[in-house]
Amino acid sequence: QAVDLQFYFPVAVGGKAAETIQGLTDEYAAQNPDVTIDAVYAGSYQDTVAKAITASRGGNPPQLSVILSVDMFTLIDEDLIVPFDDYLTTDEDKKWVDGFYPAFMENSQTGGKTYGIPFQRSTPVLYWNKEAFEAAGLDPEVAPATWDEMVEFGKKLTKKDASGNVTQWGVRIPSSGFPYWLFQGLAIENGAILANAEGNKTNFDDPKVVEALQFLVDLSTEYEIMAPGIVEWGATPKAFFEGQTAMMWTSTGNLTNVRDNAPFKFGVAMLPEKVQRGAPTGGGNFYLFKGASDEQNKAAVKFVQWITAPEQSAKWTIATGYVAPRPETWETETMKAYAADFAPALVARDQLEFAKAELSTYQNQRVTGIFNDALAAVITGKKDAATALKEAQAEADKILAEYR
Amino acid sequence: MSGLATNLDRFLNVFAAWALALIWVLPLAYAVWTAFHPAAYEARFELFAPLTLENFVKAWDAAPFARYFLNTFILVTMILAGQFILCTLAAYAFARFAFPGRNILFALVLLQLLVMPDILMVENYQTMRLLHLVDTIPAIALPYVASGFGIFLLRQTFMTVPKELDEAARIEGASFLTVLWKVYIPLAKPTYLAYGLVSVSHHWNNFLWPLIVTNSVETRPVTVGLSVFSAIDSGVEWSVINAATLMTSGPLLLAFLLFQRQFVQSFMRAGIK
Amino acid sequence: MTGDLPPRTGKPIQLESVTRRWGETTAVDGLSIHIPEGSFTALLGPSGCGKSTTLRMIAGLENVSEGRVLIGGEDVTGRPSSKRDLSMVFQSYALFPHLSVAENIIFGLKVRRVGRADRDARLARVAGLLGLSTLLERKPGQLSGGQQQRVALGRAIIGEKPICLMDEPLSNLDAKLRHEMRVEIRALQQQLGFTMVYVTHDQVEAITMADQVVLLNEGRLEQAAAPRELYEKPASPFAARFVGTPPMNLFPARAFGRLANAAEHQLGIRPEAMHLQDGGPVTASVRALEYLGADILADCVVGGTAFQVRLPTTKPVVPGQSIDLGFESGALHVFDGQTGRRRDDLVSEYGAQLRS
Amino acid sequence: MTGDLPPRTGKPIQLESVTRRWGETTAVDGLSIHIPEGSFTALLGPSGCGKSTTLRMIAGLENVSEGRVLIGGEDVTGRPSSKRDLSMVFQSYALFPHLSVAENIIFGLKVRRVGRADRDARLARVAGLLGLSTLLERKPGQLSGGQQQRVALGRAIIGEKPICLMDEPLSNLDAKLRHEMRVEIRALQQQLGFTMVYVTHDQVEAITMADQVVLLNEGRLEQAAAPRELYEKPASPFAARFVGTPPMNLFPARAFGRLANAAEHQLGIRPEAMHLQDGGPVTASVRALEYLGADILADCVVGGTAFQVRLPTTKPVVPGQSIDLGFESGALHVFDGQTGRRRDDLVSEYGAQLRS
Amino acid sequence: MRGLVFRREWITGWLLLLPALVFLFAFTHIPAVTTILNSFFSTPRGRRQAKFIGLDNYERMIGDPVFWKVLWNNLWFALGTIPVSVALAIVMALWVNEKLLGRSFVRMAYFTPTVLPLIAVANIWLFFYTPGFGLFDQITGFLFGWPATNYLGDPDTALNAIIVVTVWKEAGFFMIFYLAALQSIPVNLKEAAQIEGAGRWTIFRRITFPLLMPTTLFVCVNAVINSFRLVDHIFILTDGGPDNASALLLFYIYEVAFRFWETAYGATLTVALLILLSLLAISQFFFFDRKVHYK
Ligand SMILES: Nc1ncnc2c1ncn2[C@@H]1O[C@H](COP(=O)(O)OP(=O)(O)OP(=O)(O)O)[C@@H](O)[C@H]1O
Ligand SMILES: Nc1ncnc2c1ncn2[C@@H]1O[C@H](COP(=O)(O)OP(=O)(O)OP(=O)(O)O)[C@@H](O)[C@H]1O
Ligand SMILES: [Mg+2]
Ligand SMILES: [Mg+2]
Repeated sequence: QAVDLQFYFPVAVGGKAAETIQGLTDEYAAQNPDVTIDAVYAGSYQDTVAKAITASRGGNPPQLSVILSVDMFTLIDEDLIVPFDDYLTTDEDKKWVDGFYPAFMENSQTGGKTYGIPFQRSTPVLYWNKEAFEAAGLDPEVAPATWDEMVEFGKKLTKKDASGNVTQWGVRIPSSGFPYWLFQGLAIENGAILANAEGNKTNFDDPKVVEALQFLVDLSTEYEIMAPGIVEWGATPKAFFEGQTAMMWTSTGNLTNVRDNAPFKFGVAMLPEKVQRGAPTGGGNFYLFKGASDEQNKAAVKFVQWITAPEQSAKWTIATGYVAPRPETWETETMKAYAADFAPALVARDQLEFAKAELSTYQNQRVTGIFNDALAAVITGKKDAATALKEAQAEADKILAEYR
Repeated sequence: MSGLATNLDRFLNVFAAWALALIWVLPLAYAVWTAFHPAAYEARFELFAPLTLENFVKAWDAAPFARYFLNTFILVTMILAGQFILCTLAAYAFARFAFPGRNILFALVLLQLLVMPDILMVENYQTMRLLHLVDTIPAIALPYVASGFGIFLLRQTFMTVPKELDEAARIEGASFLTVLWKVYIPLAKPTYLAYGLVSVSHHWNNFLWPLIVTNSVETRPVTVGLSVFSAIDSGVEWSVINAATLMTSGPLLLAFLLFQRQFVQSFMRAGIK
Repeated sequence: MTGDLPPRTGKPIQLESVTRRWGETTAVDGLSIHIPEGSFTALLGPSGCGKSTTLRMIAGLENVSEGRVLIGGEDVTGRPSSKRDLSMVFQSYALFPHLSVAENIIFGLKVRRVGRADRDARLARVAGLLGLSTLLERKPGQLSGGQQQRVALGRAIIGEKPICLMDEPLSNLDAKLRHEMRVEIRALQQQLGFTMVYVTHDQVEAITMADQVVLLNEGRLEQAAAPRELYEKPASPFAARFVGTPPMNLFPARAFGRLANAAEHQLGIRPEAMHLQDGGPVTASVRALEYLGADILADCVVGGTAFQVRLPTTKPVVPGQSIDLGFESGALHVFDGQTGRRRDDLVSEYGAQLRS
Repeated sequence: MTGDLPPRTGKPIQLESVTRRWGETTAVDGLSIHIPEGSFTALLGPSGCGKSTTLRMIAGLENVSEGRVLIGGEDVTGRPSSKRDLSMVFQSYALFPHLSVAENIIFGLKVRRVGRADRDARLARVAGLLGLSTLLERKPGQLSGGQQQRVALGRAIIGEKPICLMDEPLSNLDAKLRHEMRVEIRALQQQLGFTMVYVTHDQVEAITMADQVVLLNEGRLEQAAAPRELYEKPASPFAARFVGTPPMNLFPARAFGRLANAAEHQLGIRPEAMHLQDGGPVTASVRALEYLGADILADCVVGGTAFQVRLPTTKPVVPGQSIDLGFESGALHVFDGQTGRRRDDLVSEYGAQLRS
Repeated sequence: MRGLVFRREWITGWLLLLPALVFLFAFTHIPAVTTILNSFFSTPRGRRQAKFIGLDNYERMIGDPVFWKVLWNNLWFALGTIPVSVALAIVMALWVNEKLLGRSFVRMAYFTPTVLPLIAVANIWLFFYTPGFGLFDQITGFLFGWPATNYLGDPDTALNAIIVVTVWKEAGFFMIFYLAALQSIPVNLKEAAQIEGAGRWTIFRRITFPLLMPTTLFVCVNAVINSFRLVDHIFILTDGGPDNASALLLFYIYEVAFRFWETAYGATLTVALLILLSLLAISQFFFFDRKVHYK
């Protein structure tokens, strides 16, 4: 008798992803006649959480779902998920857990338990327009390695027309929707950690954070190398293609898009450093949902192990541009060939060494919401960095107090 | 003299109407532009930019759209039929019958206009599960079949139907349902058309509730397929999104082009002094 | 016109002190009338006197504020129109704008699921009768006023109901067509035997068609009588002046020199009842003349009271002329000065005095 | 009624072979008429003959398919109604349902920004004239049919425009009110001197009020003449039968024994032009009698042709009786058998032969 | 006797309403009551059950600066969208109801907002608003040489940018109902007014507009409600930012309920929204319904 599994997955990088997941599950089902997997496309990350929670409350939870890694605390708080540990009993299993990049696991474990298995994970990187660099008299093969270099390059790259209107900005760090993510890159580079591993304490008012935020604002106001105000995330690649900006910070999830559409030669680099290199991770993990039978859970874990195994993971990475979460994947022939053909793909992997957990706490969306608002207020010049962050910290404290 | 003034007046009107129309059609025009050109021309409007159908191919391949179209078609038909029947009956009651509690009940209907269905998603999901309807097309449809909007709209229309016509039909021995069927509904035809188009458009484009209450290809509407393109992690790819939008809205545009003439019917209200 | 149905006989209608009020307006005020089955009753009265309202109450379209309506002996006061089995021509026509002429006419037949063949046959007959045969496919909006009115008429007569109510059904037709229609309607009514209640402002219509004329005034019954009686024995000065064109001449009795000492009664003589008669009892001076085609209407004055006489064109008179007029003794009407009621007992007395 | 404005004189109206078609229907067909300024012209004709359409074309509400419309000498064919400076009573009233009676009546004054005081004064006068004074606050839906019609009338006359078009403005009024209104309208028209085009199906109205009667038939002009001429010298059998109630009797000349060899002409005599005359030229048998109040209408037959005679009630006849009838020689009309045109040249000849 | 008849009419009325009411109750009113009840409880989270906390949620709402901010935003939004979109809707309907050159095209143009899904359209507007290469900047840059403008990224313009999109959407939507309603105005009333010398504007003001009142009432009630309900495009265009400058009440409710999963507080905000809308819309209806001329 076959075990039925229902598996929700979001898509955040376009049509190919859905197809690939569907293909992979079909392949698995074909190989394992004792399991039927119903892979259900569940919209964006937001939609997926909504669907999962609604279904769970309606008494009809899925057995497995890919959801943002940062929602781990929320899901625990809602009592919707169970840790993987109960089903990872053998040594082999434990080794398997340790086989993921530690940066990704930071958002997947808490209280000594593993709640999430990294799957469609990403990290932000810096893209640069080699032709623009050349035109500005810079070495087209060298990306800025530090904040200062970024500013320096940026000044050279910022072009104005006769009437003083900027036609090309130096850099573009989008700040719409979820500004905390890219900002976190700056913060980490400045040596700050935004939240603790227990997810019940934030450090928004850390002077290093304030300093990082001030730098972000200065990019527009003082150095005038970035467009002022909130910079739209969705339009950023297009702005890059259109020559509106010579450098941009955005997710590795854009790699395929940029490769296909940039009408010029471009480079990909790690984010520049201040006191250290650094970047947040991002993206989604597998979660096991409550309410399933033991058999279902076991089958689900087996499926997760299969789909994150090197061969499958390689396919997935190549199709979507997500960073393969296990080093061993990069050792496969397929990945090697891919990397040889498209070197930029390796940058994200290499950056993982310096990457830190994405901001994640209990009541995560609310806390990051507060933080986002503070960032927006500072970026748009409505508040100064120190006050805004102090207020945000106070609010976050109020919310998180009950989880300590 | 006056002829000139009239002509100027007419000219200004036509001019303004067209100016507004051009602004209004801009998003659609942009969608068409991007959908038929390679992505590089998303923000560059050159007359001789190369044309391509690739965006449509890409969009069509991203999801089982054929099936989704069928589902959507079944869905909107179901909703529309339900709405027409339920709203017509209720609106008729409100417009032409006096009964105790009428105002309170009407207030309850108006209340439905205020309540956002999405807010009630969790409760409605539970109801659907109780009814064993999760992952079926009726589950998407049911919460919408009794529409406060429709009842309100039809009530307003029915109220303007001349009472004499109602009376004449009743004299001829027509029961109240016959009167409804033979007098009110035909006279409200433009309103039904308007409501039909609006309702179909709305449910054709509804997304969140269908996404949540259905799981399988056999039940999901086109919007679910469409949503694949509103990806967050990568930037907005206007050419593909717009191709997909045009593809999914195509039938609606077509339906509108077919029906729009019906909006203007000039027979109304002759035959009564 | 009966089709395959057996001819149905009409039903009597009885109004028992029926009243209809809107706020302060009383449109119909304690009206009691009896309309015998199979009779043709005309409702007559000045504009706004409550004719349509009465009809609508019989039809069940208007709530009755007080009183009862009986049809065929049954109290139908609260019964909906659709259950009263009658047909009606609305003063405003009330044609269905979305239906063609044919569909408008057969509306009721369709409602009652009369068979197609029967329906078509009846439609053809009615349309022929009303001169609508070539217009059957048109919508009401594409018809002239008179054509619309005929459609309304067609809709009412095709059903062959036991009761038929008509509210000024011929008002927009030309004289010729009107005459034809009158004859047809009357023939139909007599042939099928239905009860007809017919509102009209045209006295010729009322008088030539009706078995009974009900005269209303400000919502109250003025007189209900056979047409000839109404014309010959009006019950009140109002009835006397309302019926007959030009209206009956009313004189205060004292206007005549010979009656200088009479009581405060009113004397009435119809313009057509007077004729030139040398040495006749009434000597009047002509003021103005109105040409009517076959006759001349002369405005005259006697004892300070203006009145009219219809004279043949053959004997010309001129304004300013003094003429002597005579009348048959039966043509004199006397009304009580106080109550306004008819005083037939005084007629011969006054007649004699005048002639003396 | 003129208020503070100086009385304006009317404007002449000229239709030049005006045609109006809807698809296959031709409502008005090459109509040319001249309506002199300040005149009162009545449009007469059977139902559906194009009266309203003609009026609406003058008003600019209907497109002219062919031909020209001139008002005051200017070609206004393409000019919108609002620029034609005229007023109109619609056959369907077209009252604004959301406005009170008062607002309906003064609508045009408000549009033209007539001062408040003037407006109120005029309203009071018009309302008084039409008997609407107590109804000014009502909505049209709360009025009887005749009251609605009076409101429509009020709206048209209050403006004192140089041209006034009325489409059966009195059809829903009772005889008395109708008569009063006729007098008032005519007085107003003469006093203010505006040009009136008046559609009516009531011949008495047309004849008593109009300076000129335009008779239409199936969209074409049948005759345009002064009322008396129309009555006394109808140009065609159609005109002869259409004007006058009951219509003129038409006989094939050969119906009379004495004219057995005559050409195929038609002879016409009006029912009221015949009288009982022992040994008179026409011997007929009485078929039926219709009581009309002042007269009796006798259906008779001669030589296989049915006809009617109006007889006084004073000399009773009974059905079946044979009567001798006579007529004045001027009362005979002769129409050409082929063209239908009037043949006055033959009247004395036929008259003599009949009497011989 | 008469009582019996009245009762028959009552029963007919109720029976006609029954099917609709069953659905309304099942899928709106009963869940809505649950929502109201939820607002008196704490949000249940995992192992912690919901507990009755009385008016605590309401107190929290009163003290929540974001709530007040979005409320003000919403009022401003309502003021900015309702009059403009209703007025435009009428004008558009009048235009396409006339004999106008290329009427079919114009009508279709006005109809596009209804046909295109708001989410997709929001992406298009996103492009229009994009600084630099966006359509508006291209146009203003080309015509007037203006510098790039960050319409969506500036708290001072973000809400207005949203208002523009909403007006675009709403006017086209309401136009359809006006167009339908225009069909039921008898032509002869317009003719009568014309005869009286009334020009277009007077005819509109004194005849057409009053006779459109039933539809205007409908449209206005819906416009008020929509000004609190239309938030789909905000998710794409600004996501409520910057710093809640373009967040509306319902957007905030979505955030609280479906992002923060604070269902109880979300319910509280919903109750506030319902009360506000009832006051604005339902009372508006009952107040004006008596004044509208229907027939
Ligand atoms: N919209 C239309 N489409 C087609 N035919 C029409 C239309 N309007 C009027 N007609 C026809 O044109 C002819 C003339 O109509 P019109 O209204 O002028 O008649 P009328 O003389 O006023 O008649 P009545 O005395 O009955 O009012 C009629 O036969 C009518 O059926
Ligand atoms: N809805 C109403 N509200 C108030 N008064 C009304 C209403 N309907 C009719 N009336 C009044 O009731 C009276 C009688 O109206 P009704 O229609 O019965 O008159 P009518 O005799 O048919 O007159 P007409 O010959 O003019 O048609 C009129 O004075 C009218 O103004
Ligand atoms: Mg009446
Ligand atoms: Mg007419």
